[in-house]
Amino acid sequence: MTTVGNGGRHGPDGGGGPGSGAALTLTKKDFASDQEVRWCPGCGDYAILSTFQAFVPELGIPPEQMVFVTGIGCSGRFVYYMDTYGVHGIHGRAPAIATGVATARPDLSVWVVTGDGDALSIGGNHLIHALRRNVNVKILMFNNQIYGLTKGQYSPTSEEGKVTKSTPFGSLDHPFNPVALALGAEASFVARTVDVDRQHLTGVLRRAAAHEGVAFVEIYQNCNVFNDDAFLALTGKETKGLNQIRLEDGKPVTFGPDGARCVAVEFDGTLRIADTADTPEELVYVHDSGHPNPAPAFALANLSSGPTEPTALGVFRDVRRPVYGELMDRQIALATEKLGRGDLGKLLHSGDTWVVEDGGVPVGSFQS
Amino acid sequence: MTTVGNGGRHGPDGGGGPGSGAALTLTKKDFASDQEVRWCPGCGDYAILSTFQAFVPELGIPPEQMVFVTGIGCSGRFVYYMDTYGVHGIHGRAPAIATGVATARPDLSVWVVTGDGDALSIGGNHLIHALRRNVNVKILMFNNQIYGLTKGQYSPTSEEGKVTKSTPFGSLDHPFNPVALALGAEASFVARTVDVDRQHLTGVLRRAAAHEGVAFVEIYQNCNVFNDDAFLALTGKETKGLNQIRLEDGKPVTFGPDGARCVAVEFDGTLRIADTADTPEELVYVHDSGHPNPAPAFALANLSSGPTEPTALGVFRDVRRPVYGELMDRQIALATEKLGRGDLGKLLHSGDTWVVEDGGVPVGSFQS
Amino acid sequence: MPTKTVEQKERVVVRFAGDSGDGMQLTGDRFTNATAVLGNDLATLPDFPAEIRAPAGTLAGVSAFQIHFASQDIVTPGDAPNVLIAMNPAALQTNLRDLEPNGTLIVNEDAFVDRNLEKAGYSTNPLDDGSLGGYRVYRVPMTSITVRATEGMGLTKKEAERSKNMFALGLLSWMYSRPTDVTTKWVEKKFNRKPDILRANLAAFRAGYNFGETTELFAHTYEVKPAPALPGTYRNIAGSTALAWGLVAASVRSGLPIFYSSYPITPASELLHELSRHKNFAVRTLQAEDEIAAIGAALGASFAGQLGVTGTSGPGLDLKQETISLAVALELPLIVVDVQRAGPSTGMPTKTEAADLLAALYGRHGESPLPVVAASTPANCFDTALEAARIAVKYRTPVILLSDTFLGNSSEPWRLPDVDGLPEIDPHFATQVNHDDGFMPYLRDENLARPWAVPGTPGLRHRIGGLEKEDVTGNISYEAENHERMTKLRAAKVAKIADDIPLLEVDDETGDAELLVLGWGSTFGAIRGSVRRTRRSGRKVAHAHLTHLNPWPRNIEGVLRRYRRVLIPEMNTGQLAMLVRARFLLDAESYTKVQGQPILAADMDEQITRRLTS
Amino acid sequence: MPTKTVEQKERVVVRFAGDSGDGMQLTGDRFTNATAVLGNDLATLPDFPAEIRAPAGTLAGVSAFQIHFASQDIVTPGDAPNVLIAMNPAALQTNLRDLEPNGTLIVNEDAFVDRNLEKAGYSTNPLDDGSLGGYRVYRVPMTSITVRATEGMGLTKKEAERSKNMFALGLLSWMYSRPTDVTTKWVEKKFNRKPDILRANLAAFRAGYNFGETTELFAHTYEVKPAPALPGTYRNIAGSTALAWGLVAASVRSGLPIFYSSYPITPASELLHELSRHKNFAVRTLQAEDEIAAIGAALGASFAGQLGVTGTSGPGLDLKQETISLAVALELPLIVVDVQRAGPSTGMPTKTEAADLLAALYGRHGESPLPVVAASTPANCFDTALEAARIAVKYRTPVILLSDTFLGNSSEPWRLPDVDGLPEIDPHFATQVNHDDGFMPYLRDENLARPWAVPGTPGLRHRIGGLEKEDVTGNISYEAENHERMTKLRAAKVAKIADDIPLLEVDDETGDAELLVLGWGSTFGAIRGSVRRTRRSGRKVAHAHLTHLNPWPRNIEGVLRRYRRVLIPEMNTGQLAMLVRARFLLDAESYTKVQGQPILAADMDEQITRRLTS
Ligand SMILES: Cc1ncc(C[n+]2csc(CCOP(=O)(O)OP(=O)(O)O)c2C)c(N)n1
Ligand SMILES: Cc1ncc(C[n+]2csc(CCOP(=O)(O)OP(=O)(O)O)c2C)c(N)n1
Ligand code: SF4
Ligand code: SF4
Ligand SMILES: [Mg+2]
Ligand SMILES: [Mg+2]
Repeated sequence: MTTVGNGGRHGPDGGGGPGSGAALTLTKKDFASDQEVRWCPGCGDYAILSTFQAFVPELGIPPEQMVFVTGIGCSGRFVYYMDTYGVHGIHGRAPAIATGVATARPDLSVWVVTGDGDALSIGGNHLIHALRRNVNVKILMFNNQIYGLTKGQYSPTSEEGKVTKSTPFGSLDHPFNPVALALGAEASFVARTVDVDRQHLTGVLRRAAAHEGVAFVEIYQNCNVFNDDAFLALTGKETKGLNQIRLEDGKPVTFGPDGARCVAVEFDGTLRIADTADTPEELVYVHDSGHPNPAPAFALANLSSGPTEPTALGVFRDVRRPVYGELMDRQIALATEKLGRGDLGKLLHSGDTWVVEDGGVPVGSFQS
Repeated sequence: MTTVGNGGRHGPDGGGGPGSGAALTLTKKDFASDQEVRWCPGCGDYAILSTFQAFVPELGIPPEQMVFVTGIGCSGRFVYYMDTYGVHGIHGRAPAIATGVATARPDLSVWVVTGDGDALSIGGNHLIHALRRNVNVKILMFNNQIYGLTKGQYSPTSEEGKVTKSTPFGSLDHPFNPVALALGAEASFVARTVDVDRQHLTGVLRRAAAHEGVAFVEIYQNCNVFNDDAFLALTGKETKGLNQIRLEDGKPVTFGPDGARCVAVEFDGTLRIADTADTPEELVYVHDSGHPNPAPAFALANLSSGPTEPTALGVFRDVRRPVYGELMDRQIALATEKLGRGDLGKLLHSGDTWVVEDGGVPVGSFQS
Repeated sequence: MPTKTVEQKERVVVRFAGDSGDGMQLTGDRFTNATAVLGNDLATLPDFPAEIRAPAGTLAGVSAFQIHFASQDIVTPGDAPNVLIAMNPAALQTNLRDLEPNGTLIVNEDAFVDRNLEKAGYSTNPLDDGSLGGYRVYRVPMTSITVRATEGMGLTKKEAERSKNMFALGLLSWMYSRPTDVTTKWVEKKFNRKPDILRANLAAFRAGYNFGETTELFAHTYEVKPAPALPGTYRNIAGSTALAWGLVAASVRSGLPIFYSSYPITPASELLHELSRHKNFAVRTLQAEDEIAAIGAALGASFAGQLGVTGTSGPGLDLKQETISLAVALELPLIVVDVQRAGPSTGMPTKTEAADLLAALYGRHGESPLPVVAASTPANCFDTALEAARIAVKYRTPVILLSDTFLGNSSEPWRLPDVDGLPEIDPHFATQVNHDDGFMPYLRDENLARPWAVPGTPGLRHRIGGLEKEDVTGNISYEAENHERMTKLRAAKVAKIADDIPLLEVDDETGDAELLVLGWGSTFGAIRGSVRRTRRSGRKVAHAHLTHLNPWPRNIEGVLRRYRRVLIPEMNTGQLAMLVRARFLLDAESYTKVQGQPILAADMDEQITRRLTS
Repeated sequence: MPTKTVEQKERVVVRFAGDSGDGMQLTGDRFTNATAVLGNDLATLPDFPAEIRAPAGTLAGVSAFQIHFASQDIVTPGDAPNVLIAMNPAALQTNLRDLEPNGTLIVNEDAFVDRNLEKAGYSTNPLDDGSLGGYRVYRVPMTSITVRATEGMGLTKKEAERSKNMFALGLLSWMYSRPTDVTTKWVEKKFNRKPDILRANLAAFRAGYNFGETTELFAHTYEVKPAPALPGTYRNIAGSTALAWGLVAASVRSGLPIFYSSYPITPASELLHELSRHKNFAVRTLQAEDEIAAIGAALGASFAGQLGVTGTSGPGLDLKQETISLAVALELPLIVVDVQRAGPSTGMPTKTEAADLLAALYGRHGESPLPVVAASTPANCFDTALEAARIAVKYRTPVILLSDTFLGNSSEPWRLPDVDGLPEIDPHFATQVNHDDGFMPYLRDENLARPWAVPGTPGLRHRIGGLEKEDVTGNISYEAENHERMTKLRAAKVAKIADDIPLLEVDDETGDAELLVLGWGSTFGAIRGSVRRTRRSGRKVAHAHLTHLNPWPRNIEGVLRRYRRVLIPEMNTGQLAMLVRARFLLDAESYTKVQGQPILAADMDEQITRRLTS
């Protein structure tokens, strides 16, 4: 009926781009496309977009060096609002498409924006493989614990017993803990933050951007239409102080009013929430996102059973591992060094060949 | 060219089956089909099959109550050798098909046999979702760290740098740790064992069978053709004593000659291999597969970086969670109780209807 | 009070259009019920906005509902509306183009304020700038009258305003002489827990009705006489509900529990939503992790002895094809519902199309034949679902059932069938060894169907898979002739279903038609309506409609050859036409419309007229 | 030494058959090279066992290699072998049925012991029970002679026995007067690090040669004269290698790095294996987690400015369709190789078939047109890969390239092309804003292709996706007419490629043929061979072969209508035939063979003869 707008081109003013000079002074405007933003009024996606656009200039990456790849879902619209290169792919496949972009072109800054259904339901396999491969892609998963775009079915992160359009009698599935799943899939960078906390979100994005290799960032995002206030415990004025467990490297993890509560090391191999007063100082867990072993991060991810209880936020894990695209480039360089730059004529003539001379008679000897 | 045999029917002697009487005396023979076993001579799959067939009668389940679902791969042939009901599905989809079988029919004993490629590469998504849902399926993953059936490409569990047909210059991918992945995916039962250790394998199978809900069992399996001796450290006469870390519930985890080495609790949130002599007794990790928190199991899975080093074997985790198929049955029972057994006539007439009488004139009033 | 005259009408098309928040779907629904109870024949079509919740007053947020009602048998929701109710400028902007010339336009004058005009892209107010000259425009201050009518009921202004849709309903009810008690009763029941809202809604409804009666704006009311109808109990039903209920009916008539496993996708999600409400029919619904898992689980359930069903739309059909191919090899009952939408790729998810026919027939690697059926009207979705189940179970085969967005959303009155008269489906499970050498899972019956032996049955243990199977035994076989034999057997089994389906019926009253319109799917209404209409104006035209797209009814060739010309209208670029041409070397013509919109009766009028006058 | 006579032969088909451990593939390879150097034309076909490593001596473990060589242009690996070398009873059991009546059978007598006979299912020794009466049988104790010949070389008996294939090679080399130096040199090079093995192999080879020369068993040797050939450098090449190299060539000729992303599957894995060896051509190979990821990554690479390619076989094609549909919407270059195998479902993974044509053309939801090309001979795989790349890049479109198991495995001599003479492919990246209002990603050129602007290009930032796009701007659009326009534009772009491909050539020497055989894919050799042969015996038959399955060459209709009858042979149930019938309403006849085996020239002889005598 109507041209919904969105997508395609960027207008003539966005056209020039800042070029790729050394001393870039980029602003939020350089990254905002001319497309009208079309989420439901009040959706948490607005906050994330705005924070992202405000943050991204500091990276000093020219917008034409950036590629966004998104899947299908409300979150997938993100791509149309960033005035960079972008692919709005199909449902669940953004990590796969982005793997191609990032592996073909290690010079690009590649971002995936995805939803809890897109990333963890239909796209679960691509996600875990992108993580283990350590592809140089930053994956932002907007977790609203619901299917927004298809109007309100439960998602793989919805709590058990959830009543939705597809589960009028309550859902039966035990949800994923996305941070735990990512850690189980060998992710080298895993973080969690919330849509409305601009500062925390910015901090996490900054760390993710700086990380070499794959970064998985779970962003709790409020879907005010189909799953309003799912994260109230972490965002509500009164509750957030009680429930946000902020992870900061090198610091003992305490939280709550006056740091009255803490994360304690147990001798059974777990981390547990405890009263700081009752916990010997050496048993208060000191955060180290760079720990080579993913076990502490995993334990932090399992402190509670969901965002309605005290929940760890911040960078769980941030370790250096070889980056897939770079490895591939290196392999190509090495092979080229060893074998010489590919010569098609030589390739065709490699191995056993024979020559037929003008008379149509074979010369009868092989050239190998 | 030839009828390869296998598959289809079971012969007339297998025909009767043992019936489903109360006092079953089943033997290995009751579960062995008449099909010639066709793995490469020396393949670890033989040992697993033989151990399984020897073990399974003790469950007292009539063979016609058992269903095997397999994917594509050498491991997939397993289904043809068990004289039960069976589906040889397509590559990677066995957990999905088995989810249907087990959810439709909670009375059946449903087993999936899969390979490292089948389960973790193409089938990764179905695997992690079957695990989180806690579908009542026992998943045996034969991990030979290679693609056998397609003749030797690397798999998602192959070590980095692996030279195979598809990676003549060495693979670039960081492998999965299947136990860690399963734990990250909320599995309620996770275990690891080896093909050639009949007793250990039997013990793990017994625990898996007893577990209510999904069980994920990684079985290290030697592919003597394309990846021989990948697990020598754990199976070799001289080396296995040094490298097998046997997990036993309620016991401090020590291993090596005279238990000289142990698994120690660290204050940084990890478990670590240490010398028993240097480790205070209270810091020697005591195994508890029933721990509600998956963190200790995950830490055990990350003690080392692969089966060439000391590696934990046994049941990592075994906790009770509601079983998907049972939940669904219960929901049906509840709905039926509340709404009454579905009556099609009533359904069709529910809501707004109107009646047209013989003259073709509507009666003009709704029945709701 | 001036006396109003009553004018008789044969058919009317009314469209309610407003903001998503204006409750147009509900208004349409209620008007529909009042119309149904009056005995008019009718058909309806909602038009939802593509956005989840677009900002109020924007073009993207417009929601509309169209109803076509008549004193005669009708078959479509209508083409150009005769009456358009526009609750705001955006609704006017997006819907006006469809209104018939000189049609009736009723606007909520209160909403035509600057802010709304701007959002709708108007630089001047169309109510004032003369641009609506071609219509009969009625400006009604709906919001303010509603607010006044509900004063003193303890509502905030916003709450009060929200009842303006009931005002519109009241007005239209008056205008078309709809009974009021149906609506009144419904409001009372619906809001019995919220007395304030109840009172406000009733007041607004009455205000609208009375406004029509009292104001001098409207000179007359209309009456549309009841349509002749067969005696029976009727309800109004949408295609998606009918399809879901058809599956439930198949379960009841076969004794097989439905196992519906699906991944949400517009417009197929409705089936999951509807079926998940019927757990007391032992319907198992599983929201799978993706489409591949969804069909995998359904197939597993079929192996386990239930009726596996999976539903999706185009992109999901692509993903399911590999498993459908497995089902073809396993020869197990399975129903795959494809509610088609506009493609390729994500396309236009909320728009209709019928371009998956070739994918349904040929979208799998190898030779992988299966039966395909397509529903033709909302109520027919019920029958077609039953028919798909009958074929799937009897022939042990996956069946693809095609519906589309238009069919799924639109609705029509349905004379409720007698449950006991519905076809019975015998699952005919194997319980006995069928051969001297033991159980042979691929020993076929007279229909070429193989035995369905479910786990738990003693003596019939067997293994089946996707590798080629030896005829009869089901053992794996790489033998050349066996492969050819099995390939032919699979095809023959599907082809043989032609013996077991109704012959193709032709609507050709006089028997002397020159042009046959051959349709399939949701074009039924448009074709039937147009054929009848153009016939009345002398065109020699007939209509036949395919429910079975594979195999075709035995008499199809005879039917086609009886006519000088054959026209095949499709919401694709000519897929059925290609098949007909290939099979019969018959120069079937194609009329195609790929606009994400249904083919209209008017489109067909033009196609038919052009062909029969030129 | 008795003097042996030399007999001239025009063509010979030899098949080596033995246990997988017997080295038959290597033997065949070496014999092929010696044959090539002699100047015979040739074609070869290996036949691998389905099992990875079946127990020694079993039927499942038999491995065979067939070579057809001649003094004339030949086109297939041959039908019935004239000579069968059977290294053990299992090899005899599985291959004898193919040997021509009165054909030459050379057996390794030593292997015909009880245990082996039993494994092969013989209850009596066929060498003794008279069952081989219809053949010329030569019993040669290959194992024991080999062991004797290598005595004293420090080898274990087992090691020594392993050289018996070289004995067989030597014997056949003598028999068909093949040069020995080629083989000798190869052995020397291959085993230069293992002198023991080197010596043993040479000794066995010589023993075989001398055995032929000295024993009275064989009365004469054969000579097959060199075939006339165009001057140039030749090599023997298998279809899979040629296809991979064609992609490398496309990279070289376009300057676009190849990004080959694939998931292993028989028989397409060979492409991944081969391409992964050419990293020094900047070929990126990615073994993805599944087929969907594979094509996703390839498409991502294309967006990023490389030449994305993905390869698979039937089951994988099904899985890729949804992403192919996205590529159709994105209008990006992409090559999808489908090495077809026997289906449906897992089917017979090691057997050939060509039944994915309709899936390639129509296997996606919605209207999703794309070009399809098919290779016809092993060497032609090179050209077809280049052609696929040319079309993909020039028209910004996914292209499906069809090959099959038979093509991939068989090989033929290939006159190496001059690299500089290969078609150049200009990626023609967009670098400039193309419109006054900014960059328009869907503003088309004269070929209807859209600009390819790769990330990193300043000023051309844009976003594209799978939702329907507005013409020119690429913005999302749900507008009805736009959708129809875009649907037509996508189709028109593909259809227009017909202007840019060679006309269909007909092999019709005299121009008076009555029957045209229209083929596609790997049937080329069988058709061409048979048409020439049957023509020589007076049949009026012509041959045309389609490389471009979509769009077809412009002249196809004219070509088809020129003949009284058109026969379309296919390794499916008549897929191309259906398309031809639909398009031209032309009564094309179908010959189909769905046995997992190639169509043979003999099959074609029968089909042609039957049609031209009856
Ligand atoms: C193959 C396929 N299956 C299903 C869909 C329908 N679909 C689109 S988005 C979506 C889920 C969206 O949920 P989520 O990823 O959580 O995103 P949100 O809308 O909540 O941001 C689904 C099921 C589709 N577009 N394609
Ligand atoms: C859709 C699809 N893709 C690919 C294949 C080819 N394939 C068959 S088995 C297999 C991998 C087998 O590896 P694994 O699961 O480790 O089993 P193994 O053979 O090692 O036991 C592959 C890639 C297939 N059959 N189907
Ligand atoms: S449906 Fe939910 S997630 Fe989607 S735009 Fe609306 S509020 Fe946001
Ligand atoms: S290829 Fe490896 S895994 Fe497969 S049967 Fe042979 S030895 Fe076993
Ligand atoms: Mg979501
Ligand atoms: Mg494996």
